[in-house]
Amino acid sequence: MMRINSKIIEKHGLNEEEYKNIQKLLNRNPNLLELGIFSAMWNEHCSYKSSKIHLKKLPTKGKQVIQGPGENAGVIDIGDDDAIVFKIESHNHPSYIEPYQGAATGVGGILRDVFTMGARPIALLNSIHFGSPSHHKTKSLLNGVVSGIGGYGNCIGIPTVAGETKFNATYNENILVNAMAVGHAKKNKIFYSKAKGINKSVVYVGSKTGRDGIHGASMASAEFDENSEEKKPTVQVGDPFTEKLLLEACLELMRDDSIIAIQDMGAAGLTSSSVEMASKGSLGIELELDKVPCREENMTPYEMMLSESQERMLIILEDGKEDHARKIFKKWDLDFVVIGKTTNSKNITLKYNNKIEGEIPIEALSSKAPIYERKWTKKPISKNQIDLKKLKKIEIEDSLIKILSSPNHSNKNWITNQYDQMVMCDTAQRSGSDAAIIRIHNKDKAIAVSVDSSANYCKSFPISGGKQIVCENWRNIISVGAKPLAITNCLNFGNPENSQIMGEFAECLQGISEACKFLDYPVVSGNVSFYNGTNKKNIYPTPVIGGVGLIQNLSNPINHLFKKDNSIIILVGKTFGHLGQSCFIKENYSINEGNPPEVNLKNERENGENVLSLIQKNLVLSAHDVSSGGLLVSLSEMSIASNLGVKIQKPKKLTNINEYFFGEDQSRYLLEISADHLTRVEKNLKENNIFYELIGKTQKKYFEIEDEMKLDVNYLSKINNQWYYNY
Amino acid sequence: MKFSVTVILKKDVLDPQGKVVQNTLMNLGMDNLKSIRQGKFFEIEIDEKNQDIAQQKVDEMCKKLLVNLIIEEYKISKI
Amino acid sequence: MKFSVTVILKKDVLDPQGKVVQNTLMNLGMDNLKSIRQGKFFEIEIDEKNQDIAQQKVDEMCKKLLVNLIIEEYKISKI
Amino acid sequence: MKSSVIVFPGSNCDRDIADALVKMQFKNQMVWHKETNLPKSDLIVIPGGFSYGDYLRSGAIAGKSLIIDEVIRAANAGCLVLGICNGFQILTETGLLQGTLLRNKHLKFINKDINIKVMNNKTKFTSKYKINQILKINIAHNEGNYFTNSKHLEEIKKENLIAFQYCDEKGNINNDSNPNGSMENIAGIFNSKKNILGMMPHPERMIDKLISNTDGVNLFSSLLN
Ligand SMILES: Nc1ncnc2c1ncn2[C@@H]1O[C@H](COP(=O)(O)OP(=O)(O)O)[C@@H](O)[C@H]1O
Ligand SMILES: [Mg+2]
Repeated sequence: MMRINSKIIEKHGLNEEEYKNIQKLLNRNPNLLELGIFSAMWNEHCSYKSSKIHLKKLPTKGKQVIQGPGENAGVIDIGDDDAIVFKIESHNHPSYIEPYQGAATGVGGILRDVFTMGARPIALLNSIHFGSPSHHKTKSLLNGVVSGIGGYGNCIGIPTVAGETKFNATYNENILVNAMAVGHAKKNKIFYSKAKGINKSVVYVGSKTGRDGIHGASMASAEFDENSEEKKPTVQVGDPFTEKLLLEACLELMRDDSIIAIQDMGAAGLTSSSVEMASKGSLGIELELDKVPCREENMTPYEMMLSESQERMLIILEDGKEDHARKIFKKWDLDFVVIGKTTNSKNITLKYNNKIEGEIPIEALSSKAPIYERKWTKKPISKNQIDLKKLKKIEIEDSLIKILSSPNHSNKNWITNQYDQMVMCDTAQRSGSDAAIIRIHNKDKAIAVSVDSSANYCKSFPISGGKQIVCENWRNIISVGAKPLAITNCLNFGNPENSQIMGEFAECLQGISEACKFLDYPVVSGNVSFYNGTNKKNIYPTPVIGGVGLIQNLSNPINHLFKKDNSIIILVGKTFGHLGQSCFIKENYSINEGNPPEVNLKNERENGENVLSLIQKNLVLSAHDVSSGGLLVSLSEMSIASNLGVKIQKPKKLTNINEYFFGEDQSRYLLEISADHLTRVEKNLKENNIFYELIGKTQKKYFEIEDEMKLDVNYLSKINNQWYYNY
Repeated sequence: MKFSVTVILKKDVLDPQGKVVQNTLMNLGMDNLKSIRQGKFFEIEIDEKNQDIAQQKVDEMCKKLLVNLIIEEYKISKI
Repeated sequence: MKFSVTVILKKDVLDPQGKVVQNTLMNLGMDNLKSIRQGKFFEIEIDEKNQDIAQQKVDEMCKKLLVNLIIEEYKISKI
Repeated sequence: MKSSVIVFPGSNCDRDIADALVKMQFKNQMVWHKETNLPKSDLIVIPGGFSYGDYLRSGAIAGKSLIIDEVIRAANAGCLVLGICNGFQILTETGLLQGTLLRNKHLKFINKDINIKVMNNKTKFTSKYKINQILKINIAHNEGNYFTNSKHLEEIKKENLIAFQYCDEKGNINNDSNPNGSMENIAGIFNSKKNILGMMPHPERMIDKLISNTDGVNLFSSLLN
């Protein structure tokens, strides 16, 4: 047997102290298989060792919450017997290596998290961040990721309905690919991963196990195993067709009461799935590895336990249900093998050819895994104030065109046209609006979904940034007439061992937490991705928020398309003209300093609730939140989408017109109101002390600011649509 | 000068295509089929008299576009 | 016994893939590229000692499934 | 009117089409691909999706499934058969319809609402539409680029077997209004007896105003006639 030395330990991503800890927990030296298992369970991805203490601060409870963080996905109540199951997850590093497969398997993985819980997936979303468009890798990464996301979702037949796509040089060496899945389940038919009972069959279903994604670990074995060819980690390839079979087979088995616990094999495959189920049930588990269906010859227990082959699940069955379950998986042409049983030993016991190859107390891998309170530093408030007078003057029209034609603000149709958005026939609002709307099948109600992030804001002042993304997400949900219910979050950060990065993490979380608490918008699931970046160059902190809201009655879905000319345009919320970290400043002057806009949570809540109530009373023709780019960009998005123009008055009081039209003050909405509803709308807003302005009217053909600019909407549209085609 | 290029997934990389095709052929009664792997094939004609240079050009095309070196391997032959 | 099968679109069938690949390669500066056609490649292993029978089996696979005879043509070689 | 929807393991528009049929008052049944008996039906629908992952050629493997022999038999006996998207691809693989569907000209999956023109309304599938009526219908495919040999093309033109052609909002049929490179902008064709229709656009996605529009409704109501 191979001896464990410091080199092997290091290759397994464990430090000396952690190794000593392992020896103590085992009361002996681990063998290579055991070391591999520790390395998988104790790494950041599975153990959350750097983030755990901070994550505890997030609000996770609420009337609407059925299951918060800790399971495969979060579950919320949407009334009647319906529940929504959702989660977001990152697949950043694999996507940088192989964009198509990395993104595809990211989608596959998050889908499994959702259907493991008994939900039929009904929508997919994604948040993708790339380096500067001029970076030599960006174009092929972009194309690969987009077709990978589409390739998987289209084939399995779940609509990809919303997302965000951003470009920033901070991601040159480390792109972000976050995928979110949303499913629908019956409230009393949710499945969990907690094992119960002794001597129950542990069943392996799905694809066969290959040598996919066995990381640093296998390199170690290559070096020390003299008769082995060099074994590099193998890229995981997604197989959406098999996932479709697995999805249908699992949902079929879930119709009755055969399943005690179920867990998908995600990162650290068989290891984490078996340990997690046992750990939650305070049980032991015994696996006979010779029974694991393998794709390659001569796979070792080590490889089987650490393989990250896709499209696999582990199920613990009630007594006597094996044949019934086997029949279902056979119908769908999937492997089904009883590979072990639950025990009362509280150990994970791994046998191969009747010999025990490894045995570890479950506790050592779960509750006794390391937790770190890493050092972190606060981010100071920037003292730099932007003085517009000192900057080169720029025409408002030129700024608008510059922003609308920029990669970040250009229309993303060329992406969303590659995603099947309509399959399942419940997509009432496709990509392009603030949030997508998905009807609950055969019902009148619907959910709204959106993902959002603002890395620039989070970088410059993480607390404000954290608050802002939650609020922006909440606004997007409200803008389509839905009541925001809960969020999931994907926390993409740099190296947590760096105290500044850890500070960004802690402070972003503080902001997220404050906003979620104030808005009663709890976090029900999420994912942390650290170590994004290379050679001491970390990415901007990029937490991504995925929100879900409820539309009780979908008789009159609303979006950001102007509906007719001559309606009144109302701007809800106060405009101060905050340009720090704005798109205006970045696109025109490439200035990176300055603070992001601050959010007043009280205004946020009141403005949002009032807008929602106006929408619910059918007083609003169209709605759009004001976000990146400010008022003028939001207005032009409404115009472009509907091919209707506007006539806007210049601000009466504010000193600088650029501040007024491009400022990124928060908590604002644009509403299109029919003239005959105006009195009612104004009365409603006044009664509730909501600040608003009447800023102009819709008109045919021209996008116009009185005495300042007048452009043909077709021209704006062309400007907004051309970036990718010229790229 | 004409070349053929065959591209195939590296060993150990999952081949979902080959898998489905293999099952189907088995179901169609081809029971002595041991294994089938699916890949890509290119027939390339190039305006270049010197075989070395031509082959080098083809190799460049493979590396730049035709082959995904992370998961595939390829073979060039003159035809 | 191992065979390779190459499948390619017949000459008179539009080859959208080949066309895009060709344009892309041209844009990448491969200007002496005269033509490129993309097809499929299969590596088939079969449990059969007699080469004639084996080859016949492979041919049957092609006709039954691997090749769409209306638009594609194929070639089998022993490897 | 009795309909059967054939379900392959990777079909993913099977539920959508079944819902549409039921909504339109068909008596519908789902038929699993491993069945060898087809229930008596007036209409057989092969739905969209990725029947077997479609890694080899779209529809190739489905064309070899057990139930397909029954579908062919029924079709030859005059039963109405509708293939949508992947269903169209499967029909060409089985030979029930001629020609084939190649990769889209830009090699990208396309999902969007496009316009098609009704080219023949004297069939059981299209009688409720007006001739030259322009419909807005969703497409979602990777391989919808219809190709056939010139002899067959002449034939379908002469015999009026082109069901739909891609066009723009005003009805112009040209390169700009061709989303995938199909010959003659063909979006759907009939067999010579006109009891089989294969089409790339998804009529089942266009039967509900809340979700899209109702341009697909008349295809189903034509069939009910
Ligand atoms: N990768 C993507 N996948 C799906 N939809 C996307 C993607 N990128 C952008 N979109 C869509 O484009 C629209 C504009 O995005 P964005 O500007 O981020 O919206 P917002 O500011 O309202 O959050 C949204 O409807 C979004 O869903
Ligand atoms: Mg928005």
